[in-house]
Amino acid sequence: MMSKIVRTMASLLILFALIYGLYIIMHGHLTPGGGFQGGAVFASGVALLIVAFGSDNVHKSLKEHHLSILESSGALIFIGLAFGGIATVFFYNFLVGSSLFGHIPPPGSNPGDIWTAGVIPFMNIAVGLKVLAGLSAILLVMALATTLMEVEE
Amino acid sequence: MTQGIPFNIPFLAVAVMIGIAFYIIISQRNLIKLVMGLSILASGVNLFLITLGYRKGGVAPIYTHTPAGIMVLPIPQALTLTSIVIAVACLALMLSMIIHIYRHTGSTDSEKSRIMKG
Amino acid sequence: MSEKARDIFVIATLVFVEFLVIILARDIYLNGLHIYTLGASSPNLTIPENYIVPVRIILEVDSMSIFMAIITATVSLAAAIYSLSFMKEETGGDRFYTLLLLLAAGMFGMELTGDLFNLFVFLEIASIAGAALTAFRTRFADAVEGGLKYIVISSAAALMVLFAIGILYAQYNLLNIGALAQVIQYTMLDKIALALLATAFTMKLAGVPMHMWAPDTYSVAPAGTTPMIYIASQACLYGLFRTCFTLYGVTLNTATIGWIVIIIGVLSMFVGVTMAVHQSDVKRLMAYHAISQSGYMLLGVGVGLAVLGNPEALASYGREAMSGGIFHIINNALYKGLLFLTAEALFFRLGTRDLNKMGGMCRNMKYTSIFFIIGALAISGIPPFNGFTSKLMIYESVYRFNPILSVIAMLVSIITLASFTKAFQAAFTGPALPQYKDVKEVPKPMLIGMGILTIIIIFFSLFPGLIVSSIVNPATDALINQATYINAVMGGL
Amino acid sequence: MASLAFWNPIACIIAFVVLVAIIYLFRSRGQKKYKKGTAQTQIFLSGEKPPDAEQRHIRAHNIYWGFFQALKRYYDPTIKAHTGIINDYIIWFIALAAAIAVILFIVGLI
Repeated sequence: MMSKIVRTMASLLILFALIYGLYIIMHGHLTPGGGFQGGAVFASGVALLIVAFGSDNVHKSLKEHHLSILESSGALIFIGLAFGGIATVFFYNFLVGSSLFGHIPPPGSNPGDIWTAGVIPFMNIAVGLKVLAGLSAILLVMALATTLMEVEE
Repeated sequence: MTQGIPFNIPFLAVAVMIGIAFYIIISQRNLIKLVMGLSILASGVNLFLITLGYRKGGVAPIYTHTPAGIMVLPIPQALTLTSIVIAVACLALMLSMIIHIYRHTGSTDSEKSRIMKG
Repeated sequence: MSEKARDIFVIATLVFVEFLVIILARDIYLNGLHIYTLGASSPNLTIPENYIVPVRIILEVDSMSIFMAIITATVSLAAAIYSLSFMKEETGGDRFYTLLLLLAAGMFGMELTGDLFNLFVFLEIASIAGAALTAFRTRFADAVEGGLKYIVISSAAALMVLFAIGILYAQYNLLNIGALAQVIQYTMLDKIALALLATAFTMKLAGVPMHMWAPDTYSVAPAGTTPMIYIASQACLYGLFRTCFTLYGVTLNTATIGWIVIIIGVLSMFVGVTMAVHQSDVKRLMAYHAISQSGYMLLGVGVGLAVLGNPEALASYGREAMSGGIFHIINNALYKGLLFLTAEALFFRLGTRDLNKMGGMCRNMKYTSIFFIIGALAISGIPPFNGFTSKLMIYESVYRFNPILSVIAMLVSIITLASFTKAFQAAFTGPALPQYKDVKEVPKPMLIGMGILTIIIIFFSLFPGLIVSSIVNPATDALINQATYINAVMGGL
Repeated sequence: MASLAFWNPIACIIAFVVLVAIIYLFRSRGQKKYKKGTAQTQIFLSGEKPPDAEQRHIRAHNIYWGFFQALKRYYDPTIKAHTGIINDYIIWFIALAAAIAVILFIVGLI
């Protein structure tokens, strides 16, 4: 655990880091970014927490098996969406034209309508879930493993 | 913005990075440094791919309020992103294995921690 | 309960995959190669408007790809069945089976894709899954060391593959193998890319002098997964052939690269087998044999590659040499997988891999010793087993190319027999040792896993002509006929 | 394939059957009075007590000793090259990649 200044700043900044990560995931089909980048930003927020508060304290509220469930559900949603279009072809964008994210924008420059791109926003969310859970779990487990080693010695 | 920079500078940087990476991998017996070398190697290759994606006068393919002009095909960027993801996975796996090796043998030296040979 | 459901799920998945592969294979042998475009309703949409290259991910399956996929599916199924009883004594079975299926997925992806970058991605998936499986028993220090060696060489090799792909993309703005093969020029940069691709794939398939990781990795991987990791390296052999034959084809100087492949093959055969005789660890011995047998494949296909630009020589002996090399892949996958499984059965019951500490196991493990004898006879090229048929094809055709190479190949076969005599004598024969009095035969799932491979070996031994004409020769022709592969994806462009 | 034209599965099966018949012939001529666990199964060594099983078994490292001794000049450097150090594996990789690139380049010049 680090000093009080670091902890206060971290607890303020964590909000922005997590919200920014979620924003990047949600707007992946409009702006640069997407599931992986947003998930990585989210996981960097978790890294900030681990650095500021120590892995033991973070581990009290963030357990690996919860993250593991989140990660698996992300993978399942992704593969399920890919199989959703199997009637035409694997990975087919079957939501185009429907009322759910199915709006087709005119070609060229446009103001960025979020109701577009069919299954791609859902795939971004699935990838984002998987990446944020996976990277956070890696960071947490590695931090825990190194502290355990210090205790053993 | 990039007009003043000769086009070959990034490729030189790629060559230097890959050279440094291989030098580290060959000469450093510390396993953590070895993994650092592999990480630099991955960065060098990623820089190479990203440099290939640059087209003079091209416009980034973002449709939100995009300026007029020819858009570039974002394949190299997609490749780089995939390669970064894979590099992260490899890095995590290698580091966790090194933690286990250190626990078993008490050393992170590739020569001292070696059990199998011949 | 949940563990039983998981086991059934894994086996059912692999059986289903085997079934799908066989249906696909039948279709390909009847109707020619298949193209599957991900995410587009029609394969023509691979090429966007006003743009002349295919940008989507395309799966392109020809006879060679499906040949490798049949091997992968069969060996994965046997390995998973074998692993069932092994996993009863380990924890973390969920992760083990996830990694096993991931490794199978990586291999299938490498073999079925028609896109260079996709090949890289699946290569890395297979490497990561393989390394994690190798280091699965983290309580052993050597297992973690083997896993680390595997992932380090894999990621170095894979990054060089990516670098080569980048070089090719820089020149032609293409990633599709068929589209690249149409325009490739064999410039200076292409030569560098070829050198990097060939070396990286050779490293992954454990060709001498880059074979040293193989014994370290194969000898420590847990039961059942050793054959799978070995098949992953055979998938890299497929990558090498695909690069040389389909991507570059006759544009490259086939005699030069063919001779390089032949020299690596002969070195692999000789160094692998001579090191194998010297080993006292039973799995290391078999790992060195795996290197040695890869040399036969490289030799056979290398001869075909060396005479690719010469249609007369190709028709008279080059094609048969290639068929021998490719037939050897499937034969070797079967008997090598069987031998790895028997070695792991010894380790499972005795708790040691050291041949110096074994003895008299014929008395305790009857079926395992029968399986071992069959595998050893097959790998040594004793007629009528399937190793003999493919080796005979290689000897005959290579003799007409260069007699010395053929003589070396026969010599290596003799030393192989010698080293398996040593292993059999040390582990299975001899008096009953008092410390192994209570050793029992391995459990049923392990025997079933070994039995599947044995039955296929005996089938292959009885009907080699049928196998060669039905699945090996189409694979050889698919490698030789580059134009078919290109036309399938590029159409009339 | 020309080399496999002579191959006949029936011949293999017949050979196997003949082999089994010969083995059966040998076995049928054996001692009928054999019983397990009696003195018949003990090792007879001129009336002396035979050595332990541990001593009787020829271990793996004793096999082909002369072969390794004769080829010492080949085996010593080869085993020495298998260092087991991960850095050396990458050195071989880079060396071979460079060698192949140089060979391809030189052949291209000729």
